[in-house]
Amino acid sequence: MNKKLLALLALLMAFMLFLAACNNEESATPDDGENGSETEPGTGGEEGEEGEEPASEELFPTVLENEGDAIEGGTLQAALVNDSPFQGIFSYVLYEDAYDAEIMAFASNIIFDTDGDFLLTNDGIASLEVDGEAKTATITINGDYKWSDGEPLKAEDIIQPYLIIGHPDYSGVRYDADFQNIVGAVEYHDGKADTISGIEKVDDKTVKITFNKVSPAIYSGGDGLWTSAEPSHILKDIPVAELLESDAVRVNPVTLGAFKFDKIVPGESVSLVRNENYWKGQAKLDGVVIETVPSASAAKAMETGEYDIALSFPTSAYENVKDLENVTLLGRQELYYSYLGFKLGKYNYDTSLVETDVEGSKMGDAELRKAMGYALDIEQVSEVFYFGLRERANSLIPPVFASFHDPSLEGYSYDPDMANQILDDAGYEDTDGDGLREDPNGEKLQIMLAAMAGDETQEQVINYYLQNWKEVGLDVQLATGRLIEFNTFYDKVQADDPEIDIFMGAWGTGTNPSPSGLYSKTAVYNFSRYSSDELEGLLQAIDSEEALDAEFRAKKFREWQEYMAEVSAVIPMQFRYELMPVNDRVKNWDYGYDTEFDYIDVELTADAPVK
Amino acid sequence: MNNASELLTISDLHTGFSIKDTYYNAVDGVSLTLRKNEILAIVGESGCGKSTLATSIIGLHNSNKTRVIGEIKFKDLNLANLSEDKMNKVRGNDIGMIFQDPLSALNPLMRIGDQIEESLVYHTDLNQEQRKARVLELLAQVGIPNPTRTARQFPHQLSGGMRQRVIIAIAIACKPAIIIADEPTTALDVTIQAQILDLLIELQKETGAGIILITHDLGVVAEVAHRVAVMYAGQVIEEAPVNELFNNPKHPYTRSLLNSIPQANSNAERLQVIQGLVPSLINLPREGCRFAPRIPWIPAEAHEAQPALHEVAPGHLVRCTCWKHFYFQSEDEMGGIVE
Amino acid sequence: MAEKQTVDVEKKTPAASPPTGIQVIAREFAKDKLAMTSLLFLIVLITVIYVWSFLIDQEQLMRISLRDQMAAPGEKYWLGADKGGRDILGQLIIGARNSITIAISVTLITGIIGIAIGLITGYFGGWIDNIFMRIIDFFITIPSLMIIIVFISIVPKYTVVTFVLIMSVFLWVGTARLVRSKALSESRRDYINASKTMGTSDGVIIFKEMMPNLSSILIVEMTLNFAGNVGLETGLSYLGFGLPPSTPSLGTLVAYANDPFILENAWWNWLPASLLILLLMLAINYVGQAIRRSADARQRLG
Amino acid sequence: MWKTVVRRFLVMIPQLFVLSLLIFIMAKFMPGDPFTGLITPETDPARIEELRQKAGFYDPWYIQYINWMGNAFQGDFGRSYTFNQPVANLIGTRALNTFWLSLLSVVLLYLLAIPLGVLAGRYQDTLLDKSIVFYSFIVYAIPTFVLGLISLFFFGYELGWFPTSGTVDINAEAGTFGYVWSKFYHLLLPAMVFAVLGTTGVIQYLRTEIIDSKTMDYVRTARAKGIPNNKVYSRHIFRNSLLPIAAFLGFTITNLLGGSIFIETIFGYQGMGQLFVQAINGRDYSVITTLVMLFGFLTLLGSLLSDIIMSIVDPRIRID
Repeated sequence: MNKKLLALLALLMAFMLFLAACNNEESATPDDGENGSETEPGTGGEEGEEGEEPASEELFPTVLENEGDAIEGGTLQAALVNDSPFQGIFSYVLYEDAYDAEIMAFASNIIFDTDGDFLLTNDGIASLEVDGEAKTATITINGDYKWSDGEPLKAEDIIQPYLIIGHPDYSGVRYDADFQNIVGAVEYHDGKADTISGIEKVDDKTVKITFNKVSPAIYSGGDGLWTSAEPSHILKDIPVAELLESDAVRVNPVTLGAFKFDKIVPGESVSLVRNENYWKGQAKLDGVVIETVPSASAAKAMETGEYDIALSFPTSAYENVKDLENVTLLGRQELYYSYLGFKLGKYNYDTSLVETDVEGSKMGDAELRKAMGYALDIEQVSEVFYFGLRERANSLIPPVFASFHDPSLEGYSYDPDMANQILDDAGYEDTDGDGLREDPNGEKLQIMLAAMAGDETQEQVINYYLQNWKEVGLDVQLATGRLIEFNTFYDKVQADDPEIDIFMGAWGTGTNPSPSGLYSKTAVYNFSRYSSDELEGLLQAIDSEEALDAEFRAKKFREWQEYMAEVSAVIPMQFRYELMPVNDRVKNWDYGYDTEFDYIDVELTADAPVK
Repeated sequence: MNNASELLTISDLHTGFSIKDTYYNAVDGVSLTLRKNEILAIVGESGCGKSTLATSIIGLHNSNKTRVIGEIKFKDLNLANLSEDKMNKVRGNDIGMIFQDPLSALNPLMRIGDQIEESLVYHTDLNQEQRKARVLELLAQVGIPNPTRTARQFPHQLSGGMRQRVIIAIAIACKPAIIIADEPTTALDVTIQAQILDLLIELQKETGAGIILITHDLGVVAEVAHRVAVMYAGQVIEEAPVNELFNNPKHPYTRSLLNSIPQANSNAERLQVIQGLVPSLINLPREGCRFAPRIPWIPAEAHEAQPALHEVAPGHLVRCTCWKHFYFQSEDEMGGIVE
Repeated sequence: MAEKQTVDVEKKTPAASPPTGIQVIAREFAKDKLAMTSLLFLIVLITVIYVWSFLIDQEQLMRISLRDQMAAPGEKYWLGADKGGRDILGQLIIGARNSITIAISVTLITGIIGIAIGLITGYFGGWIDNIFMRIIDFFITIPSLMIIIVFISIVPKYTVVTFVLIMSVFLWVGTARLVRSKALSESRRDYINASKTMGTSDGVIIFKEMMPNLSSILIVEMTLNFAGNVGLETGLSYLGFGLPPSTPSLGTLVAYANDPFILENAWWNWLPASLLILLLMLAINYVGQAIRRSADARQRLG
Repeated sequence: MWKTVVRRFLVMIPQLFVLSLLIFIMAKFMPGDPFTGLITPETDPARIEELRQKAGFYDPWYIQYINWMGNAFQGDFGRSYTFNQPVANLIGTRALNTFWLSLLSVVLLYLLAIPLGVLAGRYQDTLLDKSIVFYSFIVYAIPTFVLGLISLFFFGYELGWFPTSGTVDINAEAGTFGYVWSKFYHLLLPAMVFAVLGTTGVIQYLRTEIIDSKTMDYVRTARAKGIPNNKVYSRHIFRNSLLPIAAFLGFTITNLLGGSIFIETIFGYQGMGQLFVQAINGRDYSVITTLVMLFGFLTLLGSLLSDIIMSIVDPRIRID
């Protein structure tokens, strides 16, 4: 036995040495981005900003500047961090997989540029002119541009996406209420018309689209407007039903972007080369190779210089890359917020209307809801579990939407005393001495929380929140006794399962911040089932024609945020950051939303990634 | 009987097994001689050490856990301390072995022919064709009706008797000087038993080999053996030519054994047999007569302190002196005896 | 050869006084220090785990304590703390209790079903064998890991009990098949035929005569099954189909290593559980070997 | 023998049928559906309802099953909603990948485990044996993903000996030797990890079998023939001990298919195991059902293969 123990110990030692060796390389040099960064360091202080000015500080640089001399050409090695293969549908009208979108970004077919609020501008391939009264939009191609196969970009290419999405054989989610806003779309979809009557080719470079209504959302690519082009010279001959499987989508898609597709190994890697026909000029890189990398090894891959950049890098691996000397971390806030929702009614699927019943709901007391918000120690969770890559959210609009976000909102901050105070004042007292509060009628109060299952961290975080509530005397239990797997969660929440009193969800907002899809009276996704006339009014105002005036819209957005904060049917919890580790041989990378950055500017300063 | 006819001489052989780091002798001071043209039978109850004796001779014991002390003289070799390589030259070649259970003694996955041929490969210079021919010849010799077909068959396709014939063919393949047959007929039907014994006798006459026949079946002994050694608890307690032994058994144990054979002509009187079992190896008495515990009604003075083999007639050896005082208990006296 | 000679010795022993199975086993253990040590280790370990786990307030243990996040082993926590600042040692004890309970239950349930069915089909053969073989064939067609995963995602209340039951439904098949093939060849042996002619009842033959002869393969199978069940539970945790978080298990602890950061930097989170699994397996194996040897010896008794 | 093979194939049909029914019903019982995952503020719930309707998710399950089966008989296993591809296309390439991975793993597994098992059995109770047994248990106790990650980090990233993800180099031209080599090279590390992890069972069984075989009478016969010890092992003990291993070959292969889930995820290797987990999470019914049936079919094939191998190796068993 002794010999065996020794052998075992030896094995352990060897193993730990190996691990130690892995760590030594990264022995703490405080990273200040030796490559220099746009944001001055130090502004993102960690203390004393609770709730005051959240979500506006930049924690990470978004731009990587590199003083080194660039080499001629070179190939950028990109890791696409994903535990499953990408779908490989390289078409903006057909794709559903976010990873496909990451790849397509290098070879984009997008025709409009956007500004910091993700609103369309006229600086891209095409410009947009909206006529609110006539309810039309006119899209004009700004010059003589070519597809990567040399074919000129023409009006038909702008129209092509509409013909695909509206087609009866189209099987994706994009044929939606927005799309039906285009005049003639429904007839075309139902096969009653051969074409969409509201879309009209004015000349070779101009397309005019007529809508049933026009709202400011059109500038976010809403209302049915489509923001990318499809190569009609190739796609028009392929039946829509066969499009998904066609080579034009999966094998050799044609693009308008800085790069074009060269080779594709389905699901695992893509090689892109410089697009000679790119309208802005020639990319300095020869090409880009993108490979799928499992999340568990993403950090290691960056550390060992296997890749130059990592797309969709998991923030949970932050600790493994934050001190790397060969890698600079770029970061930006995601279009995302997580929230705590209170069930305040039901959805009537027959009338397609939310039926709010505040009085009859267990969570009907706004004071109770507020107290629950103050009781959560989200700050600590963000700091400890998410390394500061998440932060307490103050509103239901991510700060990225600079013009719409309301930074003055206080939101909730961790304040158990305040929570206790509120509960005491509202009559929630512990009458039977079990350490838990009863409701004002003296009845036992047990609140059932539905939360999505996730990784280990998620489980611990939820546990911690339950603890937080218990500390202020609230008995919150997990509905079903455990975290709920994603599909089941949405099944139950959407079906207004009586077992659920409160739930923790999250939304990725996309670039259109209009909240009506999530909070309007008709919205199925209005999971808290809260609706009021005032809320409806605000939501309608945000998307009204008057709101084509940016300032009016911004004002209504703020009013809406304040209203939501006051009602507290939904309490914002966290905003989060996303990261992009970039190898130090990369030059001129910009990860910001609001930039002039273009892939053609990216250069490399060495033949191989720095190790 | 001169020296030249002696094939194998075993002198004072001790074979011990290691249990908890102590060696216990399963064969304890056996001396025997096997001569040419002779069938020497070794009889005894199970566990008396006769099989161990056989495996000791041919060296099929585990060298790690077994200790063999003494001399097994064969030609100029002492088989008791021969190296594995040298032993392999003797096994199968000079000494053939026949095992008890023909059902399991053949490799189920190999053709009969190949199994016989194997020993030829290692012990003869015959080329492949010659070996094949020899295999057929052997099969014919052991009385297998269709050698060519049988050679191609697998063991499970043969009957027990046929398999035993095959095993005998393997044993005699290299015309060994000695054949050790360890209970060769125990597992067979009575009719087949007789056939196999006949075959053995016939073969022995043909080849002039010495045969050590290990058995517990005194009927078999009476039929084929020339000389008999009776073993008890690791020792030879009586050794005599076959007629002498059957007609004039001396040792109480031998007498008891012989009494256990029902005689067709005897009256249906109760057989006088000594009760009890062979003592286990670990509990074996190391001093004095090992049979003493089973005949407690014989006074202790009758036994020798260091029982030795005494020649009581030419070629007739008996261990201890207790036989002189031995009588069978009457039925009344029996009963209270355990072991 | 060692085996054979020991056997020859044993063969003589019982001739004097046939010892009971337990005596043989006891002697086997007395002879084999490693097996003895392993047995003692197992007994002590399991006792300690079960007794200790009684003393642990599980709710208190599973409390998140952010101050202690990833605390390295030290005075406060002998084995450090996990991401939520929860004591690893406590989790290890509770986890070991849960895992051992699961593994033992599953091993026993599947073992009993598998051995019984395997022996019966192998012994009787004929139509009984045919029917059971079709059933077994069908179960073997089922990719059990996959169906288990599907099952887990259906079961509304997923607890240790449901987990044990789900696993048991599928895992008896391998044992049954193995035992059957062995029993089939065993049933053709002489001693079985002999017993049959002597009028021994089938039940006695199957369980008293045949089973001991198969024990060597059975013990290997059960040892591997036990470890395999721990492994399966670990694997399911890794894939996200493990036990609920409030139920720590060796599997969930080892699955901490799933996070590369923990794998590299916080060995105390997952290594102790891995080592415990290893030690358990080694000990069970050595004990199993000793039992196997004693069973083997009896086998030669006839 | 061919008659048996054909008969066995016929027997498979009802088995697969029952299996498909079982898994189909179970899959339908899982909460959620492929479209649940598409929910974002930007998706239109009405459109999702429409798609569900179109996909037939509101039909009674037996209608769905009959439709599915009907199409399956014509080689159409439905559409994967999460991958937006016909299931047949989707599984095709991955099945091949998993097949190669399993094949190489099995080969490596036996190359590694058989010598170790034989040595352990032959030199039973020696230091060598004890180390091998110890090794086999260590390997068994190490969770797949720990060994997988460590070897990936060490051999793949630190030493750079092996590719770290994918199944083939993007620059390899299909059809060339380089392409085949690249495929093989990508397989090697995962297959080795796989093989190492699988050794325990084979070593244990082989070792036990050899120890048991050593005491067999026919081995004693062989030794009594004066055959050198090595030959006794190679000709008599070894072959006979391999029988149970051969009997479990088919089983081993299908087990590997199941175990591929972990390895494929860690090494970013596109195969069926990985696909299965995704399909479960995405509630991709058609993929789940097809995969389970495919695995079932492969298992049946594996057990048939086992039987055929056994009948070749063991003359006592003849299937006809």
